[in-house]
Amino acid sequence: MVGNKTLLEVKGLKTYFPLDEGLVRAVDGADFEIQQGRTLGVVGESGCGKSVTAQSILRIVPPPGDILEGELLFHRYSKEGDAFSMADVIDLAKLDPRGREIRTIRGNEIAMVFQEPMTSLSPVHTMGNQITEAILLHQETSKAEAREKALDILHRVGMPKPSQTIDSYPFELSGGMRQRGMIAMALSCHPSLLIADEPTTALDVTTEAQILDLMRQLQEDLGMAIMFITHDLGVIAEMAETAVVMYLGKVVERADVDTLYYDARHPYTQALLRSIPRITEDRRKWLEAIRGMVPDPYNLPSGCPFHPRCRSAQGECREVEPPWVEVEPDHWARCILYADSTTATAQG
Amino acid sequence: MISFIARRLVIMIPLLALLSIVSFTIIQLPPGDYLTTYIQQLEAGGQVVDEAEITRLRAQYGLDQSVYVQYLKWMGGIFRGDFGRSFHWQAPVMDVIMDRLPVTLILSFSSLVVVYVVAVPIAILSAVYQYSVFDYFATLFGFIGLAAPDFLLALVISWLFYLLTGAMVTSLFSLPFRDAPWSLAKFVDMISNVWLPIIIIGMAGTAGLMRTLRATLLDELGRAYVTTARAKGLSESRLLLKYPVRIALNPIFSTIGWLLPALINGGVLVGIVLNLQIIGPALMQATLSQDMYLAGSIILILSVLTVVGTLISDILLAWLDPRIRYGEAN
Amino acid sequence: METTETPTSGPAKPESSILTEETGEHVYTASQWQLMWWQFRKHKAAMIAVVVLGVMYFLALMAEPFAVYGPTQRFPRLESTAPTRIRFFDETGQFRGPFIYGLERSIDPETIRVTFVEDMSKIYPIRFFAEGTPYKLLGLFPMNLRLVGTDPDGPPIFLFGSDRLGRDLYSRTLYGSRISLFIGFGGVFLTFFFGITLGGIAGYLGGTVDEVIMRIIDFMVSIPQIPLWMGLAAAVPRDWPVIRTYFAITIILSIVGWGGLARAVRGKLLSLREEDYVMAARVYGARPRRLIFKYLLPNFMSYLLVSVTISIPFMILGETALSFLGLGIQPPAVSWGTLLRDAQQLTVVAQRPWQMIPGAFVVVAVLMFNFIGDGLRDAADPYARI
Amino acid sequence: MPEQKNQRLLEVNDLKKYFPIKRGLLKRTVGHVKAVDGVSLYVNEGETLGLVGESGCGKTTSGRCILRAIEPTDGEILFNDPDTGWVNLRELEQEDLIRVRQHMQIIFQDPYSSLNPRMTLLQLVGEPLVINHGIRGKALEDRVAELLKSVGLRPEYLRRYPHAFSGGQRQRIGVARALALNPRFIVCDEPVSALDVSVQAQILNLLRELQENLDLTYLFVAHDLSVVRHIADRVAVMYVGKLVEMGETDEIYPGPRHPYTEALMTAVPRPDPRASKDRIVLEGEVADPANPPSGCYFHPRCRYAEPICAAEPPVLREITEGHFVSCHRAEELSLIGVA
Repeated sequence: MVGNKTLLEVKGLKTYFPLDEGLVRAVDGADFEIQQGRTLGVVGESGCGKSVTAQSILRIVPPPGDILEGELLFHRYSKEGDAFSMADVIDLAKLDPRGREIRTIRGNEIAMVFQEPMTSLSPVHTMGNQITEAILLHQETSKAEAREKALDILHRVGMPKPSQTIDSYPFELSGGMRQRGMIAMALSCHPSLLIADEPTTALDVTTEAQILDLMRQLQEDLGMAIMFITHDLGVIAEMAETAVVMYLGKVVERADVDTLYYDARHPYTQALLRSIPRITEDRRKWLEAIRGMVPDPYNLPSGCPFHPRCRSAQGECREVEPPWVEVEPDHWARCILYADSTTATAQG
Repeated sequence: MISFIARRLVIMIPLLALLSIVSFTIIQLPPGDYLTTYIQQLEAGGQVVDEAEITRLRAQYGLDQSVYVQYLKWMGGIFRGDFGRSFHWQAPVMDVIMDRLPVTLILSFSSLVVVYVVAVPIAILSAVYQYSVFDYFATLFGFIGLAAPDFLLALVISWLFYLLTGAMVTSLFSLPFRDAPWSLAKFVDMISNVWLPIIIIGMAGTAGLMRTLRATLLDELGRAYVTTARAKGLSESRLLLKYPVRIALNPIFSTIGWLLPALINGGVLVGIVLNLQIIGPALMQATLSQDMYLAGSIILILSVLTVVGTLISDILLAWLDPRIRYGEAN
Repeated sequence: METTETPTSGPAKPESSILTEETGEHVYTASQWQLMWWQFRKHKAAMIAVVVLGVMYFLALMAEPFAVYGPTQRFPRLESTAPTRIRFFDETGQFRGPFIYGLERSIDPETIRVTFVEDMSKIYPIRFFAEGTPYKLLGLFPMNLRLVGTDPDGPPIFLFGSDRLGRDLYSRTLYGSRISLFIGFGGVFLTFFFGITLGGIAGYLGGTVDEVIMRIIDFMVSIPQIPLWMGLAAAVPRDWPVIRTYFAITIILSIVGWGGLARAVRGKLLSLREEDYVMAARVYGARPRRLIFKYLLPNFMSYLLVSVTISIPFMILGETALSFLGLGIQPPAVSWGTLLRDAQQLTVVAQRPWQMIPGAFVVVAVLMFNFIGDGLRDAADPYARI
Repeated sequence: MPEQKNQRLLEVNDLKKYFPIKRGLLKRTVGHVKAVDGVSLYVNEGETLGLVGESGCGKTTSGRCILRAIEPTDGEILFNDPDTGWVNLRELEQEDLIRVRQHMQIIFQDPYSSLNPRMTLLQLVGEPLVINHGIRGKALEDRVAELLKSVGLRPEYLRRYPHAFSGGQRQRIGVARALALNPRFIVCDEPVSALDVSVQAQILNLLRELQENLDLTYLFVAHDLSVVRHIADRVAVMYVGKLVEMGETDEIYPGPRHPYTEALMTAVPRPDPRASKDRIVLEGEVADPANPPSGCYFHPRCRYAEPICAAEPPVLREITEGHFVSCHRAEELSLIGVA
């Protein structure tokens, strides 16, 4: 049963990197929810903090980065007959990143698929070895059983000739096959949440289509929720039900996908949608480019970080941190334009 | 893989022939021959040298023949298992070498073990706790180990040992055993003396290995596949050993073949300082006194070991790293 | 299953980069060498090493005024003297400025060993830049000022003790640093000449030439190094003048090194050749000569600089080892290696431990070069981390 | 040269680039990677030809071979030199090549590798002028400043090194350098693929603006079909070293005639949640260019394949005016495109 049950709530997440050169606020205010069995898209340009958000959830933020503030409420359900009932809620942000508790969640309840399947897989271990590792770690099975399970999941992800590829090394496989292997590895313990960090960015468009199809299919079969991180607005439109847009560490807008693409409120989302070339569009139409460039992470603009590039910027934007406003039911934006909105709340 | 090894073996044949010529040439480089050196020594000692005697010796050793003939005769002998006679020791070359081989091997092998046992754990800890006090000291130790010539280390350590205990390590054997034939008692005596040379020879190697391994490991620790493994829920220690350490160790294990010549040749300088009865100092002495068949044979054996060692390394590397294995196999 | 936890070792902390740390026009218009210098400056050990080596090379060049005696000056009846103790207070505890006591030679009737005892009744003050034996500064200017000295009638000052012929080890160490410290440059120069030329030709031309050069290098590498060295060094006639021996040793030292460098140069060239900006230059008409000198070599220099700093200590160690074995520099010329030759036997060292002091100079010099190499390696590619 | 070519600027016939595969110690050649395997195309003056395909299909190699930035194995590269008329680049000696190539330049994908980090902007952009025209001093500075202005960079940046600039700005420097010699023809090799979404549009607009103002002709190599649709007048599609389809953009996007083009077009995820999700998902993997299948290289993945496709390699033929397809069944199939 897939219902409107919250699986993960991210509230006011802040993950900072205190580097010698200064403090990098990689994630500086992220608020969103992931529903059980649904797909949340996270979209943004490089350096916007979307990957660090994912790493924060799994508590694998590379040092010296650390979560400073915020809650990551992970809801666990137990299955009774056909219905799920809430078992407990755990705040991932409070766990010891090296402790046993987070490790029983990693790879088991929350799994992750990375962008570059070549570098993200160990070059000197076979696919089978790397897949069974997670199974053996989280489930009480024998090695033979784990291998059976790995074969089964490889079959499920459409890996050609699984009984052969299970003993192959990653470099012997094509990019698409490696990514299938990566997905098999992530799904081997039937996680309730799959975080996919740009899983198709390194792939060619026809392979990307295969992988996107596969992920949709697997979601239908296995019922896991997906947090899909990408910079490609096209992929989000296809894969996600709801989406958040990030810019310089902040979630600037959150809505269901249809609303986001047809009724975006934040000037950045609007500008982004106007600036991308579309395959269906009339040739030779001029694009509306966003002026300027993404600022240096050590030297962020004051106030709203988007203000130097924003067409609707007002004097205040330079000083005032924009509020996180619910502009419509279930449609949030972080912009001063909506500050007087009656539903405004003061978060972040 | 088999064809790869076969090809390598075929190429080794002309290479070894060339190496034998080079070995022979190296010994011929110093002007004169063993007898001229010998005569000089005698004359320096005030002795009169009989011309006829010299001519006789020259003919006896075959030194009156041309270099090419000498080389061919020597090579011919080698194919029959005869490496020639040592002038200095007045014995077949093989006997001189075999006499020293056991000690040499024990010494080299144990110091190698010391190197690995010490360097690998230190490097791992040093990389994992990068910038810690431990890392700082390990790095300093590594730098000094690299900077100090091994003979100097040998001197300083044995001097300190002397200051502390009053005992002087000047040989692998206590006096009664120096010239005695091999026996259990002699072996036991050697064991009690051999540890200091082992530590000294090992220390120089430790520093180098530690620095390389630490650098590779730091590289590997930052790789994406480590994050992947962590995201699976592996504990840090298991993750560390299964992935980065395994991969960082590959190049090190695979170069074990290169150590083959070092097993024979290791510790020349330490050997001289500590007066060890191993092959290295014998080679040095043979080169200086132009004891040509002894020196030539040792150099030739070393060359062969180098070539064979390289081959073993390549095979090991292919065996340890599937990327290379399959790259060749296709 | 649980074992003790090791700390997280995620992606290494991004190395600090001056490009992000400092901003402003001076950074934007900074050339490669400036960027390298800014980065290098942050490596404390390397900066200390620069100062230490600077002092060492200065002392080597200026050995005469800083040495107390000439390199071969002997003090008969003062053989194997321990380092002289410099005192400031006399027996009564009264401050007298730096001075030394007189030296009394006596023979132990039992062991028949010569011992030296301080003669407390005679006090000789130490004078700085006192007149000593005459010399020519830098081989040009006749002078006779020495760093320290006593009155002509006083005993000699042996800061590091004297050797078995009664020569001052401190002065000899200073003179010896000339050969030991500078031999690196000659060797490195030759190594680089062969390495860059042959590696460059192989890498730039490619094809058959490349194949042939690479095979030669492969062969060179399979010749056992130490015997090759020993054989070559033994071939150098003992009676050659110092200068000629010096160059011979230099050549021998560089014979072993060039192959590795040539390989590295070739590899680096091959990868640089693939850079898009080199292709762009060819497309807009840059001819081979310009490509090599304006595009390839400059991008190569920092890399070469690192190689130089890490090959010099190799040369220093090589000279020391060869001379130690008696195969390198021959007496009466002095180098750290020949000085250490006197300390070859443990029995000697047990009596005159101060003979190991030149070894400390070797270690320090090599250590400092390694520190600089380390710092340069970090700074060599200031563009890598942008 | 034939008259109908008078509006053409470039014509490539049967271009081939084979990379030898060497194995073993003796480096024997055991086969060839046919990166470009008989590509024929033309570019008209003032237009943009988009060259698209997936990674490894040979599009970048083709672009570089056309400039002889890498040496082609075989084929004809005819260029209409404004000074001397048609020349075959393949037959030129070095000095002639350098002269002709002043009219042909290149912009790269990687904004980092494409700029020499040891040169200031003045040197970077000025080099082509120094080499070819010997311009120096104030004249050079003025000209470089002017070029920088034309790509939207401040002329005060002359003394800066590339490390002072972001990816998008670096790409502008690359464009300024390509423009220095007033070329007629520029190979744009994935010029926006390495850039962030919000910067992509700036560079695309800049390229179009320059084309209009300076009457430039582009060969635009890219894998992003949305970008190509936006910028190209005509498109050429490559698969495993061969051209499978070429024609007007407005014709090919809505009505592809080659099954591979169809799959490629429909596979692109569209930034529109309401868009139709009709798409052809290809089975299997791209063929290995060292060991391609028989007949039509695409046939093992093609859902319209018939026995002839495995037996005989199709030839590129003109099925309607200016529309070239290399498919046995081009006329009979009705394929989906993107409208």
